[in-house]
Amino acid sequence: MNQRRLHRSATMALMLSAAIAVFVSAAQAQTVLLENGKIIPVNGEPIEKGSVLIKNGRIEAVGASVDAPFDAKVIDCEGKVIFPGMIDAHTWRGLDVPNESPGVTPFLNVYDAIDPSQLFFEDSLRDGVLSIHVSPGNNTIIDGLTRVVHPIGLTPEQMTTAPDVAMKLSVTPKTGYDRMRQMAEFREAFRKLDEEMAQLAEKKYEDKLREDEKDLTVPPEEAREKGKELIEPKDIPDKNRNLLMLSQGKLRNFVYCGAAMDVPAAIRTAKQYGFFDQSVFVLGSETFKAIDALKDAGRPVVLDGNLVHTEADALTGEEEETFVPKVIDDAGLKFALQRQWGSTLGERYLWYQAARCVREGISRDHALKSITLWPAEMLGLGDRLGSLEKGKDANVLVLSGDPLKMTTWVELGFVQGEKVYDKAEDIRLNRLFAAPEDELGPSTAPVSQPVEEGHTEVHQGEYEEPETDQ
Amino acid sequence: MHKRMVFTLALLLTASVALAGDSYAIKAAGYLKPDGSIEKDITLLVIDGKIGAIGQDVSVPNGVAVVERNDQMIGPGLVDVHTTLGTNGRNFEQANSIEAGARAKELFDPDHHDFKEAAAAGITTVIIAPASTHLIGGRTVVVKTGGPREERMMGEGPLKLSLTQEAFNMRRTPTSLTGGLYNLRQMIAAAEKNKNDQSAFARWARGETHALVEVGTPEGVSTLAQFAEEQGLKCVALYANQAAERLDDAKSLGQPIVLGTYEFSDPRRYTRNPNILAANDIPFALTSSAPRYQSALMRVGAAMVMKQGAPRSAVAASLTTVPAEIAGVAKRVGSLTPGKDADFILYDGDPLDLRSRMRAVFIGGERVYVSETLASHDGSKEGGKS
Amino acid sequence: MTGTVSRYTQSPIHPVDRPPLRRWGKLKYSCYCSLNGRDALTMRVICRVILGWVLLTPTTSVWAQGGGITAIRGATVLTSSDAGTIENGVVIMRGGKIADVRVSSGQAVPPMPGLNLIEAEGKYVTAGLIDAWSTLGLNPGGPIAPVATSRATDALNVYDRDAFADALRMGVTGVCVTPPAAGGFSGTAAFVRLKDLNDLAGNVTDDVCIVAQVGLGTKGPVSRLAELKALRDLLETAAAYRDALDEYDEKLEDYKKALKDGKTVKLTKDDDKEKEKKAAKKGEGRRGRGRRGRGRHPEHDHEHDHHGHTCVGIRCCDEITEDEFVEWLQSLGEKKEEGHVPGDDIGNEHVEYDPWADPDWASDEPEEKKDDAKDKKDGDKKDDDELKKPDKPAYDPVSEVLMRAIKREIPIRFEVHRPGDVLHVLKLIDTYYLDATVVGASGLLPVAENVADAKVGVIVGQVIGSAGGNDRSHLRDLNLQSAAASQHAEVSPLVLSSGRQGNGVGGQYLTQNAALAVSGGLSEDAAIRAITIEAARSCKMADEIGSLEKGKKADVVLWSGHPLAPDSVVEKVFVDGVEVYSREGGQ
Amino acid sequence: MNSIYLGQVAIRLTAARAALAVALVVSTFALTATAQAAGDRYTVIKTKKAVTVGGEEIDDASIVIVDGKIEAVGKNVDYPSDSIVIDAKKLTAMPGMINPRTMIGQQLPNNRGNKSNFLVKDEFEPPEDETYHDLLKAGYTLLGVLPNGSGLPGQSLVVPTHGSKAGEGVRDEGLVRITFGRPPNEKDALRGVLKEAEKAIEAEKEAKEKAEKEAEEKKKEAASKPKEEKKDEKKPDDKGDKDKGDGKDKKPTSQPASKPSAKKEEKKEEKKFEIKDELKAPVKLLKKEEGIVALVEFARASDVLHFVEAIDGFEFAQHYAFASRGYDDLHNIIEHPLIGGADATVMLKPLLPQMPLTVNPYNLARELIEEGCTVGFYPLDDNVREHELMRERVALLTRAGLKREDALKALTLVPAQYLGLEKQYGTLEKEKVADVVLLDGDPLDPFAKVQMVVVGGKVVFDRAAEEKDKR
Repeated sequence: MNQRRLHRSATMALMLSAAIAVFVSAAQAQTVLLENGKIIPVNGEPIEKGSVLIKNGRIEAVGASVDAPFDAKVIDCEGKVIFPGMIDAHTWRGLDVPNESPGVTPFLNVYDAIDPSQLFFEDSLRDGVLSIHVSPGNNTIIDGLTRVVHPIGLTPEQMTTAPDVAMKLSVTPKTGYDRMRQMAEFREAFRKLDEEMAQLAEKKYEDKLREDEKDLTVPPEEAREKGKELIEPKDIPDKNRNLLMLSQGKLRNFVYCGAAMDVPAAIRTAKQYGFFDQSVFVLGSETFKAIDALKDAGRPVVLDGNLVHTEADALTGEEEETFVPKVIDDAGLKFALQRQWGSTLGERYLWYQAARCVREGISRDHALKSITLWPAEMLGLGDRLGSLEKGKDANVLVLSGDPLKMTTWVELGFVQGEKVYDKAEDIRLNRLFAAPEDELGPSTAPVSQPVEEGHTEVHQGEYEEPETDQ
Repeated sequence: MHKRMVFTLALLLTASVALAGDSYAIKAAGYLKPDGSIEKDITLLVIDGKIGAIGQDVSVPNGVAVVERNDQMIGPGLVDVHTTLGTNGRNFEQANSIEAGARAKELFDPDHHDFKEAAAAGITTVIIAPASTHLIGGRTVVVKTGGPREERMMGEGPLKLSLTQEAFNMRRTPTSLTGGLYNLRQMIAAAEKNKNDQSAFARWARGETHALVEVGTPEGVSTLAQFAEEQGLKCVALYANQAAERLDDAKSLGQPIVLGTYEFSDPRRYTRNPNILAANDIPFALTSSAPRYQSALMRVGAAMVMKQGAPRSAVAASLTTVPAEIAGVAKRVGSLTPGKDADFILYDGDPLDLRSRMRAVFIGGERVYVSETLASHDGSKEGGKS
Repeated sequence: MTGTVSRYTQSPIHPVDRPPLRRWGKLKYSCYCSLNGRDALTMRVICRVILGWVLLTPTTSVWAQGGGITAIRGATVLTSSDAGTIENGVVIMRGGKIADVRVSSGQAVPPMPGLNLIEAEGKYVTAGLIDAWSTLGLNPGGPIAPVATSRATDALNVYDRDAFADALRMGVTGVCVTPPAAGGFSGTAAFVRLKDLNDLAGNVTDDVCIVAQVGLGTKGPVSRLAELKALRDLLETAAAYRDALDEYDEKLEDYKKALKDGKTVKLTKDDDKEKEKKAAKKGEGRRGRGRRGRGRHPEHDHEHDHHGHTCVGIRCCDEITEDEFVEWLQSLGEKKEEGHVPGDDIGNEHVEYDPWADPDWASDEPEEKKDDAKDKKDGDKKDDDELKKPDKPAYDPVSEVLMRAIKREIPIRFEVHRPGDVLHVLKLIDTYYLDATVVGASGLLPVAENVADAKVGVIVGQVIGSAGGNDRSHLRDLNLQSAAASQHAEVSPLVLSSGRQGNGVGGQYLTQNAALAVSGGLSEDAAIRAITIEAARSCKMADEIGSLEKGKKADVVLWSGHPLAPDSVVEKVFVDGVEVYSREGGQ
Repeated sequence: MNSIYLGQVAIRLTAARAALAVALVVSTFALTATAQAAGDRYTVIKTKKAVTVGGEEIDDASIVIVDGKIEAVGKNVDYPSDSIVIDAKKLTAMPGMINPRTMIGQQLPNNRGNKSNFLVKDEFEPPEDETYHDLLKAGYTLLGVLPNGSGLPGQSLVVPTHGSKAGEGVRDEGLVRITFGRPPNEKDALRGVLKEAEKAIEAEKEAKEKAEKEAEEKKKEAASKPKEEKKDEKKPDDKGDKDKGDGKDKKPTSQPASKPSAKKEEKKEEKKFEIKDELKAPVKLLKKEEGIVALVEFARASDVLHFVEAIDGFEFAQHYAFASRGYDDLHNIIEHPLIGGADATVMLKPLLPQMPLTVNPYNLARELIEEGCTVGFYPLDDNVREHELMRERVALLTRAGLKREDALKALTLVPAQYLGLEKQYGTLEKEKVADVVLLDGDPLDPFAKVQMVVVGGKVVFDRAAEEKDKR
């Protein structure tokens, strides 16, 4: 009997991944009307009983009453809550190896490291996190480009919501480095970039002269200045392309500051090399001590999954606990919460982190925004994600209750208008909630019943139209 | 030129002391009283290695040589309650954790150069203790670091125990603090039954004498306090450098606390502890833990402690009277009182001031150390104070 | 603050004697008095009156500036300047500067707005103490691998306020934070003025000096010599680099002049290929230059310079560098057609290269220089008729830093302990004509006179340390002697400091160190100077701080007794004339 | 209000706290002042809501306490006018939580084999007051301290967390720990112990009979050693039994058969009889005496089967209490009569394990309960932090389908049952010991904090007062 159960659960897992494949490939976006639900649009007042119309992968309308086209599939959300998909503002989960061993690798892209088969994505889907900003890890100096993905799809391509969103940097020393060397590497990387670009400019200018069969008549500085305008995007070596964009302030960037003392360094570096206006600071739990510097900087921040910082007083040994988001919120900064991944506690859920913030005195509005709209804005996707508004991507959740309530589960999840999650079809949850005898049929069933049959019984009809487009 | 002067001066000095024979008097600028204050312009009369008299109006008997040291001050010899001088590491017993019968008396080499170093740092009386790697290390011994040979051994000191991590390892029992306490309880119960047992352990177990118990962590202080209260024991907490974090427990022990060894790298959290203990009327003693640390650190520690705000009286006591009390030799050493041994130090300034150099150290009236560079300073006044 | 919970609710210790620190949320910090125009005017009038009281002869320069006045009167002033000790003196601070230091008139002064008069009879006043060699507040956050391009500022934890507050509490107002020691050049030190513990970063002076270490720990003679050699090689490279740059600058000037005169550079289509060839040659050339570095492994010259260190004597090519990585990536696509095997250019050179087969490697520099010169001449002759663009020497970050020392733009410090090593270092200093100081110097005694002759300053670390057993055993007890020795040998200047502590502690025990040095034979005056003006001088800050002199920044400490006395405590600390610490409750 | 609402209470709470603090402090002072005299006086806690666990959840309930016991719980209950009133009208009351298996304060050496005569009581080293205080702060009022070791290492001690000193416990005997993690050794060992105990019972019986019937002369004769014989006889018998069947339905039938035969052969050997110390507990277990509980622990599900086999043929105490150490595979034997269905009390760590070889979580606690088990929870380790997290962990299990009432019971009543203290502890009901924990929210709201703990009418922890002290 034990074996039978075992076998079955293993097969179920397989089936689920198959199911995901099916959802992804069914690329035709439907027109769906979610009606009668309580709508929490995040950027506006909640609507007690309202409807959300999803069309062509976007939110067509949100309101108390919405005119729906005749062909819309209507889903009654009576007693349910309609909420935008939550956003994980920064994580290295989902990558097979989070960091390359050389510290300065601005030419890399997480695209090459995303592993769609990781359970992380499935769990994110189940927990309502519909956009995940996958970024290189913190053990780096200047790392590659990041990517916003949705947790559904078989390839990084299919999963992509927005490519090459930002660059990842870290001022906290990489393994084997100390702070001084970390910063020395920063300086050297940008100095080299400058030099190489200058040389390129000079060469371009000379090439131009050569083409026009002219002689060189200006000193090097002038040649460089004149050559600058001649540089075309294709001339820039791949190695420097991203770093150049960064230094020109054209690339969003996430800078990791593990300790308070790293914050001023991060701000200084960002300002010095011209990418400050696009910076988001990823903070360790101790960094709240640098709140003045952060406040002056006024840039959005991503908080550590561990929301409480505990420290013993050097003099008295007394332990002090500080609730970090409160300090950040009081300073008026926009922040995003992270999940404490790997924990067996509630902190592994985004909604729980937000609920905790509310409990510690942060306004509900801010707490909700910190898991939806603010991270979207940080990622430059404020016009696409993070709230229920007309024209935004239809990343929508239907929840069984209030998003900050302990017993709430995600019932339905839509990514770009497609239904990608249905709790009723979530095999793992079905198994979790099933009565002991349910999941295998009545326990009195004869032992000789073939295992495979049991499967078809359970799953028949769940995924009826596996239309594959590809 | 210079060298010749050194020679002459050195000759003069030795001559003067030699002249004194068994009795001599020293006129000095002042001396450090047990309460930490300084009485000025005094005469110290030494008779047969003991202090005959000390004070402003001491009449020097005829025939007794008088040495003029009007630019110098006298301080009592320092007493260090926890050293392993001259043991050459022989105080480790690998097999057993409980060595109640061990006697430190038997394990040190009285001619070891460690003693000279200690004497040069002004430490005239020390307790030599078994290592801290035993639950019960055995009985300590109190010795002088120099002086007349026959008088060096002052007798046996308190029992030494250790409740630190070091005392327990997996290769022998007890392997843990709890096991250790369990064993102790049993041994104490046995000792209480047998009133005739006069061993050091039995006497401590019955609450008749005190013992040195090494604790280390603040938790250790609490554990010790509870245990002492439960069993009615007298325990001097050793190396309880954070005792101030367990003030109530430290108080309930009813014994002085031993602190050490302070260095210039210690964070303030440790060095401000004596200050708090003093404010709460808990006496404390400082130790140098020589030879693991330099003997000279004893005075440095005292200065650091004073800089953190500990009162002079407590700091003075922590180097002299309190450790003498712990060692059980308060009747003989620890202060410059008539009748006590003539263990004293000549300083060129306030004995508690780090700027003052030790000019000479005397034990039992005998000079055991004289500052090497003394002459050059006497010669050119540049090194002195303004 | 929400969520602030103590686990030890009944802790007996209350931090009463802490300097004012900002605890999160509330601001409790003294600031400059800021005055608007009208107030300033009235102020000026008042000041004039007050000064009349305080001084016998008011100096115009004193009240020419705005701002309030703080005067400490009646104390013994240890000026650390030529004025020496002033009994019953008065120190007047105004506008962040010391307005005057003189003997007090002793006249009574009525209370006046804007005047902060501190009666300090029986007390002492000194300039703010300076810890010239310290690791206070340093948090490298990883295994220490400093390189010449490191900067101590980058590892300075400005939020370690408790540590800085402790130093301030002991009268320290300036700390020279040096990069941790690891042998070789370990970067540049920073100077922090403890002006505002909530804005330490705003009071940091960077690049105070370059720091190097020789023969730390229990290294054997061979590795110590290797270390010294490495230092010398790097300096040599830097010198060559400087020469190359100078040469380039010269050529560039000529080139520009020629262009101005109407000459032009002819560009041909073939230039491209030629350039490539040149580049290849250049690579070789670079290696060739490396050879000049007397015994440097030719392989380990420039490839790794972007890592900030040059690997002398240590083979570290196992690590694939970013450049190699990129080159390899690109080679996958491009070079294949040319029959290039991926990875060809990464490891093969090591295999092919045989240092013993290379006769140039061990040869002396002058010969090579001659060869080079010849080459150049030949080259010049050939291209005489045609104008050529000069080639800029490849950037070398390490040499960029060391070049500044060679040009005497920035002082350099050698931490060295053994007498033999000291002599070696003195020679090095002499050879490259460096503005140098010897640091640590625990074994100075036998060579004190040599140091004195070399006119090299000495910074002594901890005067006493823990005893044997650890790897700093050579520091034991020797500092005490060296302090005395330095004085006897009249080594000037002598600086006392807290030295390398490793755990971020430092500065707190500066006065006790000085007191011990006094007991070792240093005069009290010299000891005070060694932790004030001489310390400032060693950090090139003596123009601004370090002594109580008119016009200097008002870093002033008021002591309850003589600073070196065991029971004297700091009563007040002023930095830039602002009271940053006050001992509450008095005695 | 079945569900836990995480959001909105915070602000109201802080506002209320000031007022509350004053009220609490006043009442605390009043209490301490009159504590001695108040032996027979009434104490009344006025609450916003009482989660009684045993019965219903009562809004605006008052809890009346006399002599340390609960006199009444209800909305409108009468109490004398001079009663001490603890105003906790903003707080929710629940019974004190119980940690049934901890090593806090345990001092015994690592016992092996049958050391069931060892009592934790004798060596209990009370933890620091701080630890006690922090446990109270986490809502724990009772600890079941386990003896250290394997086999039958001794008997547990149950101590209250409000400052009990060495040796003081509410229960110090009769909680026999049995670990069962290495079947080959422990099976034999356990069987051996039980056999010896059985023999001892027989011998005792005989001795008694003899003493009653015959004169002292006969005692001298009786001396022989039939021990070995008996062992030889029994072993093959047992093995045969087990190899044949699953042991599902077998247990009841097999035992009476083998017993009588063994009895008769031993008859003659006794003289003056006294049961060995270490056999006393097993004997009591076999005699099913009142107040003896076997706290059996398993590492794997298969251990349960082996255990059944090991005790086959013996009549064991009627009350088993399981604490599963590994439990990841306990679902495998969920239908086993000893687990599901039986009156076994199973203690688990409040985690959501995954099906072996898969990543599918399953709610073991819920499934066991649905099979008819009684399930309780114990903290993951002895850290105070884990105690604080218990309510959160259990709340996460309720999210995964565990019923609220089961969850609450699992923290209070079931551990009490496990320790044989269900008559005194575990609910807020009449006659029970008045261990009342007052929270500023629902017990299963992970963000709710314990604000006050009242034991026997005395306030032993008061957060507001402490925070005020700090300032």
